[in-house]
Amino acid sequence: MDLLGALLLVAGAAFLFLGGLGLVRMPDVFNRIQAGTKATTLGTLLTLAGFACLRPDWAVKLLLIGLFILFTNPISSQVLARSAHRAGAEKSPLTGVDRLAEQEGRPS
Amino acid sequence: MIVQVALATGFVLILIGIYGALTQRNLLRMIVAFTVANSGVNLVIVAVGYLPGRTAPILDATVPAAEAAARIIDPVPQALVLTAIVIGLGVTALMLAFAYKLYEKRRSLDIARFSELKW
Amino acid sequence: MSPILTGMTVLLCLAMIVAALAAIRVKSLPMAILAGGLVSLILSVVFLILAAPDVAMTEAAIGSGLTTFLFFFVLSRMRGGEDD
Amino acid sequence: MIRLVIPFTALYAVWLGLNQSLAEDVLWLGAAVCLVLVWLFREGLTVFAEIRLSPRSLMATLGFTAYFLRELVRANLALARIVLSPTLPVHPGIVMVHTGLKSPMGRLMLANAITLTPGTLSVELQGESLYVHWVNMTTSDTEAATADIVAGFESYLKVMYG
Amino acid sequence: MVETLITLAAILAGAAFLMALYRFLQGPSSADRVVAFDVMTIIGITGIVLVAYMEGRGIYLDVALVYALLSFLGVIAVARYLERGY
Amino acid sequence: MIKRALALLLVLALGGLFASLMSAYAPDPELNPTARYYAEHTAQDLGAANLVTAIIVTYRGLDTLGEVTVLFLTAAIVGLVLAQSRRRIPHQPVPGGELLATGTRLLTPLILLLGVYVFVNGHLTPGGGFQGGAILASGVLLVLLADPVKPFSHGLISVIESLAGTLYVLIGLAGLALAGGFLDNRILPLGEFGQLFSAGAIPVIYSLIGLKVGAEFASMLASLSETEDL
Repeated sequence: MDLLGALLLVAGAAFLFLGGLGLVRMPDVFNRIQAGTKATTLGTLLTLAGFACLRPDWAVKLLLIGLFILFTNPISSQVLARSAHRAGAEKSPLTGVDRLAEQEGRPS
Repeated sequence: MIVQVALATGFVLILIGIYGALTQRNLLRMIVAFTVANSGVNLVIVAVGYLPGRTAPILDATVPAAEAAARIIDPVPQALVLTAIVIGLGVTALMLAFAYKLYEKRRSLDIARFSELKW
Repeated sequence: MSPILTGMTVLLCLAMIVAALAAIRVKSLPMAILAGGLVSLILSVVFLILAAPDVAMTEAAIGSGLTTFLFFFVLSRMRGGEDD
Repeated sequence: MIRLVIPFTALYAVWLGLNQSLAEDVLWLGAAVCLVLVWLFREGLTVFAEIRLSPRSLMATLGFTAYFLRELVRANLALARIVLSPTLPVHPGIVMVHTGLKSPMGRLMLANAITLTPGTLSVELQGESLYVHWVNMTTSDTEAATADIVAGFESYLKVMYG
Repeated sequence: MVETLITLAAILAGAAFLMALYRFLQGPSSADRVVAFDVMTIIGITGIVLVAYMEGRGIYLDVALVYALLSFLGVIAVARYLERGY
Repeated sequence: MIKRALALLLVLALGGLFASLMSAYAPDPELNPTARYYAEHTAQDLGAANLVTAIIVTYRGLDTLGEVTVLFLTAAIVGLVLAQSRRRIPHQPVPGGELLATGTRLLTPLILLLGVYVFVNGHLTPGGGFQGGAILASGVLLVLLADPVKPFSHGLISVIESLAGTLYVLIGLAGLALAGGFLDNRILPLGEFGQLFSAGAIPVIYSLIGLKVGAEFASMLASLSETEDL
């Protein structure tokens, strides 16, 4: 059980690391938000699961923390993406289409 | 080790905050520097109360009341800092309200424009 | 004291000093405010390492949302005056 | 009435989880606090009550959770492949997709699920159209993108929230 | 064995924290810095749970709860400022 | 330029002072007598598990009353300073979007519940009135962020605030009459150590402080949010 927990911890930390790496390497704001949100959410959930394996008596509180993260994290990144788009954040030149800007009648 | 690092960081934060508050010209930047110095002071006070190898002053199954005196750290600085943080927010709000009023009068946040009290 | 906690303390303290320097050096005012918020967020983890959970909780509750919001709110009321 | 019982139950469950105790005083105080909160937020809390209470909906909830967790892991593996490859193979774009969901909670769940699944991030939700940032855009056509991104979740959420 | 793995996990998370800090200092636009801020708060939650585990005190988890539920408020405050929401 | 050099000089002098303080500092191996007294006597005398709470609410209760008063004054002054800048023309900020609105409806009750949990359990777990009050105000802040033009209910906030303040002072006076002194928590039975209803009046007092602090921060937010755009 302890070993499983520790392995989950390492897996979670690896995803956190990938999130950080994505944050550094990705070309524009939206891609960075993608890397930041997904990797950190799964990474944190996995580390919480790992701690729950290491200390089973903490499981309920860790579950609550995980639930809160699962709800707050996507909402904050959605609000951030929307505001970045509205504030006219620079998009990487690779970007294909931007239907939202077309819809609002702004140059994409 | 931890205490020394935390103490040093607290002192450095105080110095950075004071330097910022003295050299900035923008009122809001001065207030930001003040909050940084405030954080530094709080960190120093908490670090002074820490004793190596001990744990938080909360009694439960892991720290029974009988052996509390040998296992916990000093709770008094924590009580001080706890209230200091809350008052700090109040003070920040007050400073911001005054900055807003000053901006309303002068349309500027530059400290050099407020020269009535200069001597 | 375990090496993990010591390492965490050193890392967080360094990050805090860097963020504090950014708070007084960075060009744009909103980012200076955000760096100030970052100082208090990291500070709350350091308080927890220093065995002060009450203080850590206060700092987390006040430093993360309320202080940052107050600054940004006042700033949004005076757009245009932020540059001088 | 049932619209207020469900939020009360949810809040009470969170309260018990926080306290981790079934002592009598915890139970009574929690009931009082949750009643006050439910009364204060009686309009906003209807989002808790939009889920349908039927065996079929329960099955869909389980299916949604399993599908969501699988997609979450897949999303991260795909992201890992992108981030770790030296050339950084991204072709991003913001596409429009359609959703037929009406209930606010269902739409929130859909947008959150899209944010956490492979290569997609919801940017804006206006009426029926949901704007999604896609890291590796394969099509800019609305219908095709809808089938690709939304359809998997929507079939479950339709049963759960209607 | 378990100790080693936990140390490894801590090092990985610390590296992620440093990279987010780099993006915070470097980030060309404001939104980039806010993303980095968000990521740092989430890694902070993991750090708090790690401290609780190392010290063996379950009550520290309350701090993580408050952190998880309130750290996103700061992000939303900045995001709404950027889009002129108040 | 001369100003900057002077500031640098002052910072260097302070830095030297701090460095000398640092170099002589060694952590005490033992608790000092005051802390030792608190550690040994709190559990039997007051029945509180969290010593910080015991110090704030009971041992140094009078200071806390003063501090809540300072906070009240701050909120009042913020309101007063900004009173002449009330908005006359309605302004039109960018709306928060549907997802944030739904998320707010979902999360605000949870944040308030967490705040209540934090201040009710102040004598058992980390937390208490000040933290709980800040969390309550954060719940209000989330509503404000999602919908900035929503009118604030000043009446409810000030009723909660004055009610909590009055009850706080009354409980303190009851301590003077029925137990050892002002704000003594032993006017209620101490109960079983570690239960929710224990430690005498500490949970009641801390809940009142929590409500008062939350109401004060909320009124600060309200008076700021009603100012005019400049």
